[in-house]
Amino acid sequence: MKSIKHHLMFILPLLAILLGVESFMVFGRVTASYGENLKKAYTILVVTRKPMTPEAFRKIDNNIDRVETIKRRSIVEQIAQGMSNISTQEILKSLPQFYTVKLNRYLSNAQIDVIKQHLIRDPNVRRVETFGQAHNANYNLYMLIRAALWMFVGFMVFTSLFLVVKQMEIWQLEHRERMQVMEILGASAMLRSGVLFRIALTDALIAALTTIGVFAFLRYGWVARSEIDLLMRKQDLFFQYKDILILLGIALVIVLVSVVLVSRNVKEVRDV
Amino acid sequence: MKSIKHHLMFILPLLAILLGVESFMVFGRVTASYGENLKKAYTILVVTRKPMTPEAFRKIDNNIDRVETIKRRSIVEQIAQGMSNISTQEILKSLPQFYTVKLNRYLSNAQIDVIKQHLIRDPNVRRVETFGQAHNANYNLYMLIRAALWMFVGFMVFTSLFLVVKQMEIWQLEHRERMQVMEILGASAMLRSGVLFRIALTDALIAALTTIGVFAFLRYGWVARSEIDLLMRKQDLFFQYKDILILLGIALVIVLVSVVLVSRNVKEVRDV
Amino acid sequence: MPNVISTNRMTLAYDKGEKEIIRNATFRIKKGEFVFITGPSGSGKSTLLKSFYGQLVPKKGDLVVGGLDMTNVSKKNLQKLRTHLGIIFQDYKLINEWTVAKNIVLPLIIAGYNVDMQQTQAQRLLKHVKLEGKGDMYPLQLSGGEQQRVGVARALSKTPFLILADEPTGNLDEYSSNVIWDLMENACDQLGATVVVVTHRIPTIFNIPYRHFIIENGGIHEVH
Amino acid sequence: MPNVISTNRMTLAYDKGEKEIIRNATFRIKKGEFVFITGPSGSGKSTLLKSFYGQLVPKKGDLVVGGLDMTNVSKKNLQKLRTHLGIIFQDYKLINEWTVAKNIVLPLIIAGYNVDMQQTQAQRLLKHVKLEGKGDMYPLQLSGGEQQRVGVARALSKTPFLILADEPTGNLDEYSSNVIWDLMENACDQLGATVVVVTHRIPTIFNIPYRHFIIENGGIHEVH
Ligand SMILES: Nc1ncnc2c1ncn2[C@@H]1O[C@H](COP(=O)(O)OP(=O)(O)OP(=O)(O)O)[C@@H](O)[C@H]1O
Ligand SMILES: Nc1ncnc2c1ncn2[C@@H]1O[C@H](COP(=O)(O)OP(=O)(O)OP(=O)(O)O)[C@@H](O)[C@H]1O
Ligand SMILES: [Mg+2]
Ligand SMILES: [Mg+2]
Repeated sequence: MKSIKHHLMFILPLLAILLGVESFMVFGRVTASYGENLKKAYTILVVTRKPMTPEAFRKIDNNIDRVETIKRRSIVEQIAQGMSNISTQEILKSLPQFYTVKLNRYLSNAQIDVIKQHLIRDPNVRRVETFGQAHNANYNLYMLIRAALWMFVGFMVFTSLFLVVKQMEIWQLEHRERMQVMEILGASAMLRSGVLFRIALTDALIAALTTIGVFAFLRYGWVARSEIDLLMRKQDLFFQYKDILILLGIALVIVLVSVVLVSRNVKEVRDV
Repeated sequence: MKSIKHHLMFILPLLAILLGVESFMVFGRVTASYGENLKKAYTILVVTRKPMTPEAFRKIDNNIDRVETIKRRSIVEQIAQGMSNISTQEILKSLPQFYTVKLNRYLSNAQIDVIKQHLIRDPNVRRVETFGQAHNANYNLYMLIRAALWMFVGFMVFTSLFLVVKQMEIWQLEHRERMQVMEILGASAMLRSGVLFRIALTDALIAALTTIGVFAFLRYGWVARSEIDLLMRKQDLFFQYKDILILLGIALVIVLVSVVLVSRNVKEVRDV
Repeated sequence: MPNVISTNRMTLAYDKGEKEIIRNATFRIKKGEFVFITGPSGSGKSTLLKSFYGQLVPKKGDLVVGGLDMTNVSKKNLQKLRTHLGIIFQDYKLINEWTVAKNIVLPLIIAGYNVDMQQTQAQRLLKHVKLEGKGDMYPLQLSGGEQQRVGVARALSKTPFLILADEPTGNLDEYSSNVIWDLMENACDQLGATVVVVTHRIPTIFNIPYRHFIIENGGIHEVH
Repeated sequence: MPNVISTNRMTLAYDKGEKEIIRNATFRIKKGEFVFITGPSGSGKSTLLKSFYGQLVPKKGDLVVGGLDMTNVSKKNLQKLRTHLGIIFQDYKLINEWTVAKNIVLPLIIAGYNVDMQQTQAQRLLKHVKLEGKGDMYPLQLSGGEQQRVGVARALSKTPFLILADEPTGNLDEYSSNVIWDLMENACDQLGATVVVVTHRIPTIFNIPYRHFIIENGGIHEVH
């Protein structure tokens, strides 16, 4: 009973750390993938007097990626339908050229305004539409998510560090007497902290495996049934095999550092 | 020196908890405010044969909030400019009615589709445009933020709990001897844990004030200079006066519970 | 003289072992008496003292200490009783994070005496147990015998009505032992305290009358 | 016979205090000798033993124990030396979370003996110090004298070449004390160990020759 409690007391904080790490990785991947989507979805509408080539656009601003010509015929036909006495052809002739322009990076509103100015300065360009409102909201949200992510990381690092420090303090207090007695009777450092190493290693393994289990379940169970389409489309972001190595690695490093520090610290107390 | 270290060892985890709590509150407020913005910004475009009143729309679906008529004249004038032989009036007559419809809640794509179906079933409605693409991305992002928020809360609660438990374990180990001796010599529970109470209360105060300071700085310093317009517009979300009470309250509760538990636990060890 | 301690067919045992350490003990110790308790190692001398200060509740029989029925005493009363006892523990039970001086005046701290009185009393007691100048050291910086004397000084710091001493001279040389015995004699003779001392060696020179109990095989009998 | 311990003008002091506990001590202890050390409380007896097992490095002078120069010994050699010592501490230094039996065989655990040998040896030693049947208890469930005997048993468990005993009978009655003295005599006489014992009371009946050092005011002199 008491030994189970002891194990839990170390497994749970380790779990907290590892769950935090994995959450962070998942969250990072999802945000990155979302940023990619936003970039792809964003377009600037440009109206020009005469037809223009994509190269001509790119020369105006090098953030411009792809340029597509909007088929004007279908728009015009709709309008023409309602008016009996004009032909589609006639309207088409008087209409300017429409282009949708895609960017190669995800930019802030201010940066997009710069591009807009560049485009407008060209004498051939009649009008530039940047969908500022919608874009701005998206961009803000994106930045907010990233800010939250970093806040989360900061908090995680902070608390994790403390959990480890606390666990070390506890070990030190609990094992000080034993370690001092063993040292004075000639036990090697390895033997003195042997118990700690054993407890710590098994606990690290248990914590890492549990975390892996939780996220594997999230990926194959929860995400698949979740309502959030973005997540459903990006299941693979949720758990990747390389995460197993990262988590095991982190758990081991934490454990080894803790145990070594504890046994060194205890040793320094000379007068028992 | 040693006493400063001792204080820090309790102040820092408390700080972690309080920073977490405040971050959570701020994050929650910002998300809520963002959801509000999204709701306000989202519109459905409806094209009808004959003019319709807002009440008529609301009868079709009760998620509909406000309805605005789009001024068609300016659109038509632009087209007419390019065509010499038709008058604006003529086009206007043949054009249908355009309305932008606002919703009273922020809904998922599927839910919006239902509204669209409701609208289309009306014989007067010719066409309904829902801007699914852009909306879907926004909605997903919103849901993602909320999921992240809950993950964050979960992690925070988990680690905070552990930090407190760890601190209690440490106190118990450090003060067990002293408390047992004092009990056996007839000291009251209050006197035995008096030191702990004093340490804990000052530390709680320091931690709470630091957290308040950090967020007050964020609000008046960092946010004001940040690039994230959403945050700049919503500075007041970042730190509110009621937070001071909440943070102080949480710090005190944690501290009191810890100390009481420690002194109770130590007391239970009978045979010293 | 009234009884300070009186037992009636008292049996003592620890929770988990069924073994009865003390069986059916019946005796009385009157106010102002000096009692030596001897017996082999592990016979139950410390256990008997534990029952006197309420650390161990008798399994059977009666035990009254300072007018309190120890088989059924409230927490509050037990606390109050303990503040009037002077206990010297076999393992000293000093608080290692506190200075020697602070350890000595712990009973005064518990009783709420002011700092001035604490300091005066600390200096006086340090002199009594021949530890002048060691008040600012910590227990772990003292020798075994010095720690033991700190324990003695603490027990005497608030002129208790009942002194319970468990081997107070176990780690002391003859000179230091005699210093302690003098203090005990004085506490009993001059200050009127009742004194119960567990020891393996009754001092050869002892200047006041005393009683002598022997614990053996769970029984207590008095040597006359 | 070779020297097991030899000092030359050795001075001992603790880090922080400038006070020199032992000054300019020069003496030799040969293999197989039995040495009693006495002296007032706080005179430096435990401190002297600490220097023998490398817990305190001499401030000045030389100290050689078992062929090792203790003023300049490597960690590895010190560790090795300690596994061949049998130390009985004044405050026992038992591991309270371990059973009595496990405490007794700690030196065997450190030396890597197998569990069978540990158990056999534990039973044998428990019998020697009259603690049969208490192997599964924990130190805090024992009486003071019983704990002390556990400390003695631990020191004897790996037949050390040098036994350093700090008041091994301080908490024991006469009968138990004699049991311990017999064990010590036997270790020296039969097993050829060198024995250094700090005590406040040299046993009245002692069957083998011994030397007697007295520590007083920082000096060590031998009584002839
Ligand atoms: N906490 C405990 N739990 C169980 N048994 C205990 C406990 N404390 C003591 N005992 C047992 O009670 C018996 C008497 O112990 P006690 O400490 O009273 O002996 P003592 O007469 O004081 O001996 P000594 O002279 O060695 O101090 C011992 O056999 C011991 O094993
Ligand atoms: N860790 C320490 N730091 C500073 N001073 C110490 C320390 N340990 C012991 N001393 C001092 O050294 C002196 C000698 O202590 P030591 O323990 O050697 O005495 P001792 O002869 O064993 O006495 P006793 O018979 O009481 O055990 C004491 O005055 C003590 O205050
Ligand atoms: Mg005892
Ligand atoms: Mg000593």
